[in-house]
Amino acid sequence: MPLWLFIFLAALSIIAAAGLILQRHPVHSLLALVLTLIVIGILFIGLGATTVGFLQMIVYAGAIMILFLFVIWLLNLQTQPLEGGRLALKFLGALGSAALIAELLVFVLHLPAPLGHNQPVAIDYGSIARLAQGLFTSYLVAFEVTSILLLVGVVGAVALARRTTAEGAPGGSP
Amino acid sequence: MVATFPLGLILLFPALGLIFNLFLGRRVGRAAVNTVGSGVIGAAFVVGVIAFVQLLSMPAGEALSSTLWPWIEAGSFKIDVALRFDALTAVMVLVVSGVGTLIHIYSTGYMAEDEDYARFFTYMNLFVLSMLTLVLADNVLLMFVGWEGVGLCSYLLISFWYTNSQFAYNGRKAFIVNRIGDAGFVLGMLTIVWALSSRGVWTLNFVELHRNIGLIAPATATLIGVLLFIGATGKSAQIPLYVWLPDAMVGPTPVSALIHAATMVTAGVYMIARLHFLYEVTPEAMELVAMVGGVTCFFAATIAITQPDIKRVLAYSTISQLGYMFVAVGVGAFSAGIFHLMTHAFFKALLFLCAGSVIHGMSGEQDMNKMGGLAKKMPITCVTMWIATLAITAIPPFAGFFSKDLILSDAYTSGHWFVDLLGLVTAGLTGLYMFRLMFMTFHGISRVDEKAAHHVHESPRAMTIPLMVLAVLSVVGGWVGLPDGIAWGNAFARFLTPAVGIFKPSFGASELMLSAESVSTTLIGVAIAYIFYLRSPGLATVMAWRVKALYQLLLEKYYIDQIYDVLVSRPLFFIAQYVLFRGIDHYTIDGVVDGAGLTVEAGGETVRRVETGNVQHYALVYLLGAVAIAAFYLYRVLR
Amino acid sequence: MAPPSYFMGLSAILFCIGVAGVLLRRNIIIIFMSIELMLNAVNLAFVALSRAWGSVDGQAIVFFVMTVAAAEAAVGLGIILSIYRNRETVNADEINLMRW
Amino acid sequence: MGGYWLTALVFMPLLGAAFVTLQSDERAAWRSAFIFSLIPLAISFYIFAAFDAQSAAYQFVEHYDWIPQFGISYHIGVDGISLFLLLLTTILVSLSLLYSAGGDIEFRAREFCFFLLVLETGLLGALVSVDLFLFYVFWELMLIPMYFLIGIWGHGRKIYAAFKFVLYTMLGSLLMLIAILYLVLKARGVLGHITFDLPDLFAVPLTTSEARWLFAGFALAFAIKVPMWPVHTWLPDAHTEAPTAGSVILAGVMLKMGTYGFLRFAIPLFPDVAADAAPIFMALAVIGIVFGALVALVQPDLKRLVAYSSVSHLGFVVLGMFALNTQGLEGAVYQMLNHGVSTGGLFLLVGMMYLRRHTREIAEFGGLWHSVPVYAAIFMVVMLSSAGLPGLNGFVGEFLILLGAYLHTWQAAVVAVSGLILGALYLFYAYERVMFGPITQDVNKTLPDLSGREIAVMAPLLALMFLMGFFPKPLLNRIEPSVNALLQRTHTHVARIDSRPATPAIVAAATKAANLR
Amino acid sequence: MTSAVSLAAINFNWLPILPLLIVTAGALVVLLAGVRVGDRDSEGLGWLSLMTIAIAFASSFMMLNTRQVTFSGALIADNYTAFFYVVILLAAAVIVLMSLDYVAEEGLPGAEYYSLVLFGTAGMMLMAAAGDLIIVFLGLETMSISVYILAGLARTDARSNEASMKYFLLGAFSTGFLLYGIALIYGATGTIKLEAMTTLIAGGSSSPMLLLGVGLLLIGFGFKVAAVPFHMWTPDVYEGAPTSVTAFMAVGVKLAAFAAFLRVFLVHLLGVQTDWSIVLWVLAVLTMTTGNIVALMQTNLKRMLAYSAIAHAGYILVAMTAGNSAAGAAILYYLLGYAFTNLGAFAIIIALARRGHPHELIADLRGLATREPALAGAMAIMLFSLTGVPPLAGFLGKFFVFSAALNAGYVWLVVIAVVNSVTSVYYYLRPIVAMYADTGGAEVVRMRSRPALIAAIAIAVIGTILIGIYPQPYIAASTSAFASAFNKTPLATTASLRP
Repeated sequence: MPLWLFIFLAALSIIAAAGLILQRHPVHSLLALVLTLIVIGILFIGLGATTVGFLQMIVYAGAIMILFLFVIWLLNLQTQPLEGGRLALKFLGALGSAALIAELLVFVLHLPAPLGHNQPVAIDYGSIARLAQGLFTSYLVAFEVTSILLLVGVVGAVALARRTTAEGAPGGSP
Repeated sequence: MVATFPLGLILLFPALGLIFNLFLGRRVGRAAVNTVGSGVIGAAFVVGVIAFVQLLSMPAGEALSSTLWPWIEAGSFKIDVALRFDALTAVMVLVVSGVGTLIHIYSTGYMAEDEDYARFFTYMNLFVLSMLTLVLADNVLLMFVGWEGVGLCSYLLISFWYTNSQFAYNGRKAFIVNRIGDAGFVLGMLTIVWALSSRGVWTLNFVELHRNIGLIAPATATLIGVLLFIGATGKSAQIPLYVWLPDAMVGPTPVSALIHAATMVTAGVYMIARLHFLYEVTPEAMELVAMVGGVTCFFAATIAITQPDIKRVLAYSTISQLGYMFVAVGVGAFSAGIFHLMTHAFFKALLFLCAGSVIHGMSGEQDMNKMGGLAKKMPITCVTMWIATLAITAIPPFAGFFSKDLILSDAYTSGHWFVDLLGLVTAGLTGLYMFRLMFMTFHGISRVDEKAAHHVHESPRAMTIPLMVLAVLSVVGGWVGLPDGIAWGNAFARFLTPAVGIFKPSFGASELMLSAESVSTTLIGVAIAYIFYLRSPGLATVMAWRVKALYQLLLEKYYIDQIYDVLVSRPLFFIAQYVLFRGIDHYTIDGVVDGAGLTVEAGGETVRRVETGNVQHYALVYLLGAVAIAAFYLYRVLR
Repeated sequence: MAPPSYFMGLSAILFCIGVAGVLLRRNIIIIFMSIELMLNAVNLAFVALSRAWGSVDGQAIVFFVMTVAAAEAAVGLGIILSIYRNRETVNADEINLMRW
Repeated sequence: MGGYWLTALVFMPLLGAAFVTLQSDERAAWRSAFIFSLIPLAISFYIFAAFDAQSAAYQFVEHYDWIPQFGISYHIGVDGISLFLLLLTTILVSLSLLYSAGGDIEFRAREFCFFLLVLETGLLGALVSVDLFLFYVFWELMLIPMYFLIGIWGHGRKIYAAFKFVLYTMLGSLLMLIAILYLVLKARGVLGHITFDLPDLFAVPLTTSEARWLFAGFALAFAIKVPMWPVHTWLPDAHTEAPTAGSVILAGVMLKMGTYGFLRFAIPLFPDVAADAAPIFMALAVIGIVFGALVALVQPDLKRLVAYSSVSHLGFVVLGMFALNTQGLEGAVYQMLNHGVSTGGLFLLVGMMYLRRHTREIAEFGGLWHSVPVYAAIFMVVMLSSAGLPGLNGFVGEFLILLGAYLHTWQAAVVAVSGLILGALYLFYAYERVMFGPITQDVNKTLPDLSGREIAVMAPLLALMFLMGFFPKPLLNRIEPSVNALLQRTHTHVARIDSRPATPAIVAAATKAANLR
Repeated sequence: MTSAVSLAAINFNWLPILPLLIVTAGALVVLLAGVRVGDRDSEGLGWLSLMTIAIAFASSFMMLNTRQVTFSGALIADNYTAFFYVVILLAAAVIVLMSLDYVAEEGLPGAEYYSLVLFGTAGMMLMAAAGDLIIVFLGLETMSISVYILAGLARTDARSNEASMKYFLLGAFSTGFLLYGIALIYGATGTIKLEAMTTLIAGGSSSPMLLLGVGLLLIGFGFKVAAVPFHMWTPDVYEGAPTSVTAFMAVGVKLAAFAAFLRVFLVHLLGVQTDWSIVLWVLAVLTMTTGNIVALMQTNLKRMLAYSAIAHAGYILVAMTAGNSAAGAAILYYLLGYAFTNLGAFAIIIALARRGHPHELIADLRGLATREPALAGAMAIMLFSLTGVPPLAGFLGKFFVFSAALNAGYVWLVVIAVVNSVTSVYYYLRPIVAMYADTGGAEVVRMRSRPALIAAIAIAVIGTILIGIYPQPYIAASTSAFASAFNKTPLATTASLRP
């Protein structure tokens, strides 16, 4: 991906991310996050990880964020008053994050030699086939585990979110 | 060269009496206790006599001995429980058990009303047991057993009437003061072992010590002599540790007679005589002994002049007489010292018993200002006591004369001018205070208050018979040691010499002249006493007014007790309470300990506050930790 | 062509923005969103690195991270719901029954 | 001499403890506990009888692997130093049980017996352990029951006292654990195999600084247990608040663990350091002697007084130990026993009076002799034994210690002798205020004298006082070989005393004394 | 590049996954069975899961004394894995035992509860067996998410909600850091397979990126093992969660976290030891000290045990700092004892509780010794073991840990640790004082009626004592376990617990 495009996308994602933590209405924050995720998805594609990039946009920016939206509406959260107080926390928090940025940048901007520049890759790099091959050979166990993980997630969601009064059987399993 | 003899028997009898009275005394009743209590001592006396006879039948210098059982064994240091019976021991055993027997008999009368008689005889038997152990021991350590034992008994008997706090206090005072002396004694023993062990000899046995005395460096010997003498000053009430003896008089009078006059207090003298070989190699220590003895002798006599309490007078006179004995052993006249020890045992015991009889008759009154003219009321007591007085004031031919005279002449001929002078002056003072005592008690107008007066009475047989026996002894007791050249001369000295060595005068002098001056000084004292206390009793008080300060000083015993109190005991308690206990223990050490605990708790309390319950604070702390770690790695990378 | 380090830098920045969000916002949901942002930042790093190494491992990992994120989202939102039911609030400050 | 005698000795009380918990009612609990405490007593007497007085080696040895991977073995044995402490333990435990059953412990008797017996196992185990790890296990094991004894059946600030006791001791012993570990690891480097066996560890060469640190580690733990001045302040609290039986065991046996530890581990493991450090320890010891005695003098509480007297007495023991010569060491061992007997007796007597009057304030008493003569008489004897009166047990120990100390450093002995005076002072002072004088309070007029049970408890102790006073030889002879073996290790062995160059210091002092006329 | 992949390359192997499959299957069965079962009578589900665990337990022994890297490096089957499978399953079993009537009593949804316990267990086992960082990550997530939910299962209880919320948010937060660390390590080495990684960094030349990656990984694990300053969640979550879940966290989570932590750092990242041992030194000191001094002040038993758990993590970190094979074995042993002891302690807290009255305060223990001597005795034993009093498991654990650290020359670290354990005596004794020297306090449901709970406590007590007085086999086990991971050989040959 050309440098100017990267710079543009990077700027966009950063601004959007900033929006996430600066917006006062939760929905606005959410939208900002969605934007960030989409931009990141584009960056993935730019890096040749096509499949993952689209997954990012569909699954993440799509499905997961909608879940958030539902919850926000469910709780009927409105614009919150400007958050005052907690100066110590704010100050130290900002300071800490800034320090962390500084430190991380020092490390990641000087990558070891082999990572100096992107490797040339095969044409199907990032294709579903390549990804699937990886997932079903060297990441077989991991892949299976994720199924358990999702199951746990469902069970948890149901167990926690169902009406307190309702006793007995939990909701269905996949 | 020793022959064996069941010396254990001498100890066995008192021990049996002790056990009997201790466990059965309260059940079997008074008569049994009396008989057993005095009987066992008598038995011991008999055994002693048998041993004595056997000793006489043996060539001079030999001794009876018997080893009972091995006692302490640690490495090369070995001590047996063993007894030895030589001339010196013989004298002591006979005096102790003999006088002891008489006093026990006397006690049966004296304690007739006291319901605690069993305890009394238990203690008395225990005392005789310890005293005999002291004199029979063949090594210093076993001697120390008796040494402390008699101290204990004196404590028990002084505070015999324990319900009186004052008496209890005096008892403790006696024991503690003795302990101070004993500490010196212990150090003395340790020094002996130290000195000899470095030469490969491990012993505290008298004979062994005598044999190896040459191995001890003179300086060390001096140290030993001084340390042991400290023990003696405690036990035998010499300066500076005499203070307990006058207070000891609160015990029953037989106790004062037996323990605080006749036997126990002479232990110090015996010890030095026993270790004469040690003292002979250290003139410095001898010097010290003689000096202390002389000064004490004079010092105590001066106090005795003013005391109103009949027993206190006798107590100070005892201290004074003990001074004489130390003068004797101090100048090297060991046999003379022991000689005076013996005669003193007779007449001082007699004096006390008479005093006791007086007090008994006066139903407990001891203040001479409330007596007077008792002669006709209690004749036997009066007569016997006069004999004792003449004996102690060294009027020939009474017992005291020969012994005291010998001491003075030996002090003189050994070149101790000053000590001799003190002795002489004291002889005068002795005459003064003794005759004062007699006059105030038995003669002149009676100051006895009315209700006490009519039941003043002579004491019962059990008490008077011992008086008479002792009176006889007070007369003839001295004749075993006549000046050389007269009749059999000084048989006593000849008998003792192998045990305590012979006295070597540095120059000769006329016995007669010396005796003359001592007798004359005594008579001066007697005369003064006559004038002040018999012819014109008012004069004494007048004099007292004239030299009020001096009189007060003497009456208050030079304020020594008060001084000790301020200098020693008060600071001790203060330091213990406020510096050591409160200051160091409580505040400093525990302060640190508890303080540490509190600090930790405080720390916990503060750290705990970080846990605010707000999840974002937790995240913050997490972040800071991460930043710190990242920073550390950054540092490592950049370095 | 932008070198991997640029992407890494971007991911670092986004990550820290997410961290900042976690610390600065009171609303639990937004805090949670910020965490999602952190995860995505990491995803970016993975993709960039995998491209740099020319292997697919990174992509696979991103796939797994997404599933994890999904599961967490489900559970997390469930937790937030039940909290809201009990306490009528999603304000982090007000949820401090237990402390010290 | 094989057999499982020691194992039986050590674990029989534990068995008893288990058995006691099964008892239904309290009387049965007392009875069974007492009977079970008699078995080890019998065994210890058998061991005493079968003990070979000539040999310094461990006897009745048992040696099995326990944790072989770590070179830890179940290695137990008894020698002249531990022999009599075993006897003392078994005797005192039985007596404490006998006494406590007589009303001193009113509630939860079952647990009381349980903890007391567990404690006995801990004590006996620590005494017979030859393996350092095993020793440490038992050493810590005895903390717990004692903690409960103080915490449950104590008086006053019992919790504070119990905590102080445990924390103090734990600090010391855990640092000792480090020292042990370090030593063992060092040994592995030298011997090639790892072992906690004491005899093996003797062979480990250490640099001076290492040895110093390790010795310090051991010494601190033991010094706290002894307790030496200035780490003694847990003792008065623990003693005062503990129930009578607790105080008896604490004073009678547990404090000896400290001095025993010195003799068994600290000194033989680091002989050179011990020899160098001797002056320091002697100094601390004499400070303890004088300090303890003086503070005891001003205690208003009878039990606290006895507690401080322990500080003073244990000072003597330490003094003797670090004299590092036959006399001193034998005296020290002997004095351990004396202190166990006499102080144990004193605590029992104080407890008996507490049972009658529910106070220990000296001021509350006075003139007791009149109402309880037997009690007073027994108290007198015990007191004299504690004050070291010649003829009783105390004197033998104290004299040997003083002798040893004098031969090593005469100044130390000179100061320590003052302990004799002060010891008599605080004891007689207290006795005078309690027993003599007029009876000030009416309650004291009608106190019941000692019961048969109480006399039965005291009688054996009194007998011991006289026997040990008159016939110390059979004990000293059994102690001597082990002591000499110990001295062989501290390169300053017997020869050093028997032919020692005269110290110039003392001669100088002597001449000075000579010139004081 | 689209060649068919041979299963041989994957090295498909039943050994490590069989127990996993069993547990997971069991979880599903429980879940389905739960459809018919109401919350009040969930005990049957409990027995069901107990059976599952038993079978898995048995099957775990199959992989003893083999060493196979399976599923193309995803899972490793060796004694190490076996050891942790066994211990984790044991812990799970005890937790199920103590839950049986607790869950019913508290009205927790049984189906979810037991299935999640099993899922969580599966996650833990994954962490123990993990051969690459992704499995570590996924296992950790499976475990964590299950525990988030479990913590919040008492939906009506505000504290429970709060606990789960805090744990969840911070957990997710920390996941970010862990992932970032994995990313950087991947970047630095180009692989996430531990074996490959080892050989790659064996050169010792550690790039900055690797360093930071290791650092962040350390933070991630630090959070799970509750190392200061990443411990802040522990007290609140332990206090708020249902007690049985707290036990699950205190034991299971800790075991799993350390299983992965050790394998990753002490075995595979040993090449860069110098880079992390210093950090660990500091963390260890902070963790011990904070845990202990804050625990002094606690009045709530569960919270106090939380801080004690932190402190114990500190002791383990002491050994990790030493970083030699002896340390590894020592830690395994320590964890074994720790597991039993804490299980016992929490089981006893459960025994105290009755519906509506948690009885979690130290004050509630007052006079327990007179009401329930056996229970009090058990509690006392647990606390003494935690204190490190011989001859209990806790003591030997400490002993080995300290000796390992000493052996590596960390004398001062050990001294600090020792001073800490002295401090800990103070708060461990306070409940004992309450039980034995005080009176009053909470009434307890008669133990007779609760055999399962008694069994749980009995197992814990026996374990604590047995491991203490007859440690030999357990030492052998932990030694060979760690050795097999360390030397990558089937049997314990060279390395051993011996310092």
